[in-house]
Amino acid sequence: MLQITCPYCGCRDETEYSFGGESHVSRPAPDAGDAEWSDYLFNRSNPRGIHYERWQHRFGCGRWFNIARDTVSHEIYATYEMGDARPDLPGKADN
Amino acid sequence: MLKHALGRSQKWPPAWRDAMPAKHYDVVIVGAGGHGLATAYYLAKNHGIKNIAVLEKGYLGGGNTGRNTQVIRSNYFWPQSSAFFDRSLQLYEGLSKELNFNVMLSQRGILTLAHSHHELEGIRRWANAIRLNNIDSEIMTPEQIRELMPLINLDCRFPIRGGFIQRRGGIARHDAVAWAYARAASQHGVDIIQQCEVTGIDARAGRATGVQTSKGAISADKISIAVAGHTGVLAKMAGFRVPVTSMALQAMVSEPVKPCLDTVVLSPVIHAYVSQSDRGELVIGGGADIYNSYAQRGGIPLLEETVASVLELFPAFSRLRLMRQWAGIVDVTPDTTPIMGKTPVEKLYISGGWGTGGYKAIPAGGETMAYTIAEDRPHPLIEGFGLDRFQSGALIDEGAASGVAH
Amino acid sequence: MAKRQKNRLAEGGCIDRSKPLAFEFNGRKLQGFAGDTIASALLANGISTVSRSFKYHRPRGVFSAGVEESGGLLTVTSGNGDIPIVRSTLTALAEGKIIRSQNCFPSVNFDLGRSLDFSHRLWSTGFYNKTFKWPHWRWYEATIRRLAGLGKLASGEDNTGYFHHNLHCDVLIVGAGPAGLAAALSAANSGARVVLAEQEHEVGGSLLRQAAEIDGLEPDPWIAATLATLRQSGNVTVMTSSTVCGYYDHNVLTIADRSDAGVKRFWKVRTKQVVLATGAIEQPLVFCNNDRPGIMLAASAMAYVHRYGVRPCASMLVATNNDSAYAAAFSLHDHGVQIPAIVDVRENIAPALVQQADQRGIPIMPGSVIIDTAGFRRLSKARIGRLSKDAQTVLPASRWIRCSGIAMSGGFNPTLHLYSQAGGKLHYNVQLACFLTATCAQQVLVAGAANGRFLLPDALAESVQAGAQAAGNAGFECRPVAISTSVAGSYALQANRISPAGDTHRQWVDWLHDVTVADIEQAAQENFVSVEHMKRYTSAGMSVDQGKTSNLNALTLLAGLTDKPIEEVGTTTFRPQFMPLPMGVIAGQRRADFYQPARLLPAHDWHLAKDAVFEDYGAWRRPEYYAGNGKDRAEAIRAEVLSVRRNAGLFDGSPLGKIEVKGPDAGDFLNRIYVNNIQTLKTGHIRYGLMLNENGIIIDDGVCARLEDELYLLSTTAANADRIGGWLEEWHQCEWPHLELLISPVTSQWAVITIAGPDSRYILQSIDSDIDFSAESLPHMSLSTGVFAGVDARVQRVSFSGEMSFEISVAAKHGQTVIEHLLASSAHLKPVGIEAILVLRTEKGYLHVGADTDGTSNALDVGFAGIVAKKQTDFVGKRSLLRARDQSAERRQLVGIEAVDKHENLQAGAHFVTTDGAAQRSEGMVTSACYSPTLQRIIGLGMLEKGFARKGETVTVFDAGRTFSARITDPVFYDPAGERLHA
Amino acid sequence: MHNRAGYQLSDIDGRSIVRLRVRPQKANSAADALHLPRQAMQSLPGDPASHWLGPDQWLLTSERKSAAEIIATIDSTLAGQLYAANDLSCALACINLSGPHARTVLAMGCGIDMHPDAFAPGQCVRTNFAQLPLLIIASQDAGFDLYVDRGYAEYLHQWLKAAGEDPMTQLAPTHEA
Ligand SMILES: Cc1cc2nc3c(=O)[nH]c(=O)nc-3n(C[C@H](O)[C@H](O)[C@H](O)COP(=O)(O)OP(=O)(O)OC[C@H]3O[C@@H](n4cnc5c(N)ncnc54)[C@H](O)[C@@H]3O)c2cc1C
Ligand SMILES: NC(=O)c1ccc[n+]([C@@H]2O[C@H](COP(=O)([O-])OP(=O)(O)OC[C@H]3O[C@@H](n4cnc5c(N)ncnc54)[C@H](O)[C@@H]3O)[C@@H](O)[C@H]2O)c1
Ligand SMILES: Cc1cc2nc3c(=O)[nH]c(=O)nc-3n(C[C@H](O)[C@H](O)[C@H](O)COP(=O)(O)O)c2cc1C
Ligand SMILES: [Zn+2]
Repeated sequence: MLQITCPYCGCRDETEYSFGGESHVSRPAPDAGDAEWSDYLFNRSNPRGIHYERWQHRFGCGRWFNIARDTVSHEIYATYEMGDARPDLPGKADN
Repeated sequence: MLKHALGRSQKWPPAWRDAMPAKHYDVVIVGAGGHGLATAYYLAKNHGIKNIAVLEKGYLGGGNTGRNTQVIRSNYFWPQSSAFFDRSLQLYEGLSKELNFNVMLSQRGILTLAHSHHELEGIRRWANAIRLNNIDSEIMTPEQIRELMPLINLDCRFPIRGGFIQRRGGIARHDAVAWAYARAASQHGVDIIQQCEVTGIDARAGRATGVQTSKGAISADKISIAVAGHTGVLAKMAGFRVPVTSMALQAMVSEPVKPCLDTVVLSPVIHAYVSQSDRGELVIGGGADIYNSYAQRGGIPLLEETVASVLELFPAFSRLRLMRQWAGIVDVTPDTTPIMGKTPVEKLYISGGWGTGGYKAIPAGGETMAYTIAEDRPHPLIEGFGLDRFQSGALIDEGAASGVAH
Repeated sequence: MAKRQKNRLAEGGCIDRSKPLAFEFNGRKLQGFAGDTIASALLANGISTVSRSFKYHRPRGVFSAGVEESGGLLTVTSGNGDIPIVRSTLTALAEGKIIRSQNCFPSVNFDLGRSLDFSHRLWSTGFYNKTFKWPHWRWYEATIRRLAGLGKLASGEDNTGYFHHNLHCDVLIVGAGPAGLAAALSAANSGARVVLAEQEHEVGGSLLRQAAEIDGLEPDPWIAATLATLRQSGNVTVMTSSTVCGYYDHNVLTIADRSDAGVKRFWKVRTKQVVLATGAIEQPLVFCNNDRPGIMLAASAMAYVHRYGVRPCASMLVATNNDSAYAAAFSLHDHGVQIPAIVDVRENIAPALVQQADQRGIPIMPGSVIIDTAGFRRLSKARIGRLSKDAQTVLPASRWIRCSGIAMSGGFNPTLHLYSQAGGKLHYNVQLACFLTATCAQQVLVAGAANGRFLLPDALAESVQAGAQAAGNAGFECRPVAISTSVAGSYALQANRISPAGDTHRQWVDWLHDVTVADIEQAAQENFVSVEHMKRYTSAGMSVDQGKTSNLNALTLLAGLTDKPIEEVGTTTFRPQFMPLPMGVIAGQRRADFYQPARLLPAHDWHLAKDAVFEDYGAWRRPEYYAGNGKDRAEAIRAEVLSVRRNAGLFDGSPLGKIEVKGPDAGDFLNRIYVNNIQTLKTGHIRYGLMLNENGIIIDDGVCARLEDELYLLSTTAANADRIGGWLEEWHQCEWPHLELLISPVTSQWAVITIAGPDSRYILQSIDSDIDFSAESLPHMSLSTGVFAGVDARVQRVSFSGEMSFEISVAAKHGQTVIEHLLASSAHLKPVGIEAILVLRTEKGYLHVGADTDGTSNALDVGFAGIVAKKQTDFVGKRSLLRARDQSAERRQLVGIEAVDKHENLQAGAHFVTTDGAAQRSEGMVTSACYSPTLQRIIGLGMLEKGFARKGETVTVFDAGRTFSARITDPVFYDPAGERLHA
Repeated sequence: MHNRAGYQLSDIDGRSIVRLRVRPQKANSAADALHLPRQAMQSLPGDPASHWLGPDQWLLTSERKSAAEIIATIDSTLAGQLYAANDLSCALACINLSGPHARTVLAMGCGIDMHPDAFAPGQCVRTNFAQLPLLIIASQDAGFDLYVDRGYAEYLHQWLKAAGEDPMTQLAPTHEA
């Protein structure tokens, strides 16, 4: 069971959260072409390695926030607020 | 068999040859799961292509093919899905003979449960669609269900109001399917190369030319990707993106006991499905852990949820012990339909997006991909399964229409 | 009268001879003592054959004294049904237990299934893949299934209490042998919160089975003193009968706790540090007929004399490849077991051991192995051969030695299952011929025998450090305790475990699945040489012990057969559960009513009193209809519908999702969320709206009321309330955080009572209120607030039935009184359930999201093209609607439908079909259908290809094999002009 | 086997409950103005008592003041700012759990560390308890106040009662063979 640290409440069980998928996906303008739009709708980086993703502390404070998590080891390398830039994680390569 | 039983010193022939990679192949298939192996087999058998390699980073059949819950059915909502999956079931029906290897196909029926009046309407909608697709499907009353599986608890937290069954559905031994195809492909001269991880895909001018592997570079006229949960990783090597999310789908088995459940049963509301293997273990499946994962292991919340669900349906299993819990990495597409056919890179083909349900698709998946690779155009049965559907919006959404994806 | 316990020693052991316990084994009445396990009690009574094997039905006896048991898996009756596959070596004996052998017919001593053994060559590895193909597997399957399975499913009521507990600690120590106890002392000393979990019913581990001296004390007093110290420290929890079964991500471990009779607990432990002091499992030797009753692991044999005061057999041959079995031999000898010889594969044996053996008169046979055994049902003799110089063959001369048992030791393999589950990698240590730890992904330390420290002083020295270090890593002071021991001992070993002579078909590797050396040889010949292929092909290690005593031998064999180092062959993957555990334990309290919570209406009790028949809709438990006066379902629904159409009905709409959105940007935000234009909505007015996901698919509908200039109230469908609340937050927090607004879900604060029907206004006007219900001040789609029946209320004039209708929201606590007040005020007002409402809305052609639409329906499919086209600004899902595919006229579109023959039973779930050449093809389906009491015929809604353009057309409907004709109509069957709605 | 419950349950009726929500950027100033806790998991006594729900919201509870009175104070204090004060007196039911095994019972339903050092009197926590969103307030002297959606109150009550079947939650644990 993942132990995820909410930036506001502290470390809690995964069952207190909802998973929101990849973070930092930007929404195209309404006049985007079909290709750009479908890329936004469906394609995700789905990396084997570090995934920048968002979670909501649904059963706790209700806030959305981001984490950087390794999809193989499930280790969480960073936790940061919504709107913050993707952190640099030197030495933690994407594989 | 008898020969071996009586003769002491008889040596058993190898099931498949070990091969070292050659410099060049007509077709290189990445991934020796059921799909990769079946594709190789049909390429050799139906299309006369003999110079084929299947590259496997681990051991053959060790991916999802070797860790799935064995459910086979063809009762799909959309005609395209039904046509494809029923072709697969038909091939399964003749597979032990075709490959001269008993894959232990057990057409014991698969029952889907409804837990409210409104779900019963949904079941009716679904069962009718299936019949229109010319697939057998029968609606059952709670009494009929009880007769089929006396241990079921009709008055569970969400009482069982009915269900429907596909009698031709059932299970087949997962490992045997991989081994049977491997054996047959090897007999046709296919090189199966294990412990050979593909680390790069070479392309020139938008056309695939070969692969980089842990055993060196291999050039090829055509390359096909059949790596299930790793579809996204391989697509990235080739420079394009695919709409899949890799997730850890869990399964588990109990200790083996004497026969106590003769049908595969599945509930979309009480989220679990269960069957009893021929060796006696209950084979149980549930959902996937909620987050992206490439770790072939599952977490606690889903374990609890799945087991609680099984016990809602079958309280009599409460004292039966759970023996082992594992997971496989499945590549889930937005519409739960596979991605098959050509890719943005010429001469590079893909069979992926099998998500939680590609085991039952192995024979037809292999057959149609072989055709697609040989002819360089999608087999008619998989025309709608291409990557282009995400741009056009022509999704074939099984999950959305029927509530059950796999 | 129970018989004398013929193998019980006169003294010694952790049993209480003053507390005899009567039990029954296969109908025989026997006696054991408090402190016994079932296995020790059986052995005490001289029972050698306890079960039959899985495949060949070979007689089997107790094999070990612990979790690795393969023979003593029995069916036990204990007032809680007959439970199969009970580990007799881990289960404490209790008064009155009824114990039976399993997998045998008619009895354990004479089993017909044994014929399978005599024809064993037919059933070698993969037999089912190669045979039974003709004519079809189904001809054989039922027979094979009946033969398989260990025991029958437990029968009878399960009275066990299953409970989950959660626990946090700084250091979790797994295993309470000397290593675990020492680690606990150090960890406790640091002030950390420590949990010590031991699977057996008492702590001590290997100390319970051997002579030792620690801090000047014998094992028992030292254990007692240590326990006392730990308990006094206040920060240590000691758990016994508690098996750590799973090691999951982020240092969360699970414990199955059987310490209270009748209760099983599942602990989920979140810990900062783990110390694995799980000891090591002795590995068996492989020789011909090595599975006969009486053959057991040496340390286990020693455990029976030391811990239980039981002689496993009268005479035991000791066979070993290492020093440890000498202690067993001496112990057994000293407790009256005759030791005919110690058979040792090694040529050179430590002089100290030789000397001790000489003192006892035990002959040692160096450089020798057992090559066969004999005995009918119980062991009578073993054949010993001398190894050649290179240990690869056995010299021709051999000799039989009489014995009733064999105590064997192939050396120890650390119990690293949990370490591997934690992401730990193992490496093979050639010198110790076992796997040791390499690196691990998680915060874990390994100590004692689990870390290859097989000698007590080493184990203790390492463990006191490990316990302190774990506490240190967890942020506490690192304060190792000091423990001294005078025991020296030795553990020299020669790696051979497998006898080079004899029929490999009769050399067992996996006792539980009856896997022999021949099976592994065959797998190798057939090229199943990956360790995972070998496992799956032979099924070695796949039974209920998960290979605790077979994996190492199997892969040692495989390495030999493939000419690879063992390291390269590697192990198979270790997975939870370390020991199988009942599914009830995993589900815990999550059963029946607690499987999933039911959400009750504020006036639940009132509905109950009104004979409501409830059903679950999403999380809510709601009245489906009211079965007063013995009405059946259809009848009740019909009457309820008519009461609304003719007079008035009262419907409890409390589950309606209610979300307030407040702030200067609230209107802007909602305009981005709804398909409909919200910016033109005036204060005091209400608008119906549709919500889409980004793919253009309808996810919810409901009304949006503008309560104040900067305050909106959204209604969502009941089932979606929480989901939509979360969805709004996600858009706000993640996509448009700059918008100034606040989202406040308030669903449960309000009871919502809907009064619908032509009499509704008149009924409301008869109630004491300052709200003006007239058509002029409260027109359709407007709202008003005031005092109603003495309480604050908000009244929204909206309708889901097509009648004039008022939704009255009052504080939930007043819901029931307001309902009672209303019903008392008019004899024309009748309660109506959700099914009647669904009929009413079908008559009116109102959409039921999730029934008429599914995950493929977009906004255009339900007639929103005009609204979408008119709206200038962006909204969620808009862009997707612009795709050609979404705009296509070929899509399935919402229509009304009625059967041409009005008696025809049109049902939701039927399909529209067209004939495409020979085949019928679905063109869509009936999504809602009902008998309309108002129109007195069956009507329905459906999604039909090109449906908008096909009004008036006659189509074919298919249902369960039948077809009939139906007419496509406008979806609005009732009051198309909306006169009643706007009345 | 004798059953002596090591904990007690009682329904608490009539408490006024208000949830206040503000924009996260304004949370500190609002907290200061209204004397609300700024620290995670903190409960402050007072009338109303205030409990931290998140970085932008609080629950205010009172035995004596009405919800309208509480909201009126907020209205006057935060006039001119964006805030949402909602009366939830009916939306939430409150169950008090007390007794020596109260923490044992709480640890059966959720993954919060119930050790008194980790969750001390004067703290509150929102969590997933037996599949429900639950606010647990550790009061200084009267055990725990549990705030649950009123629709789930019956389920929670039954669940808490059923926990008493585990001997661990009983005063004299029974260890019968
Ligand atoms: C727990 C679980 C239960 C399931 N239950 C069912 C079910 O009941 N019914 C059903 O129909 N389906 C089920 N499925 C789905 C089904 O197992 C899969 O869809 C199917 O096995 C996919 O087959 P495949 O050949 O495409 O993939 P796999 O069998 O996964 O084979 C892909 C292979 O590619 C290899 N590979 C990956 N990357 C590389 C690389 N870079 N280089 C070389 N090789 C590589 C992998 O090692 C693997 O062996 C289940 C899946 C799981 C995990
Ligand atoms: N003579 C030998 O060669 C030999 C070999 C092995 C061990 N030993 C003795 O054991 C000493 C080492 O002691 P130790 O404490 O490391 O081992 P140990 O065997 O004494 O204790 C390990 C304990 O862990 C428990 N355990 C294992 N897995 C568990 C799980 N998943 N959950 C709960 N409990 C679990 C076992 O029941 C056992 O009580 C040695 O110093 C030696 O005296 C001797
Ligand atoms: C249908 C099916 C039945 C299985 N039955 C058993 C079994 O009886 N015993 C066992 O140990 N494992 C069984 N397994 C699980 C495998 O041992 C293994 O865990 C699984 O194939 C995943 O591989 P991995 O654990 O090596 O990663 C079964 C798996 C499947 C798919
Ligand atoms: Zn939080």
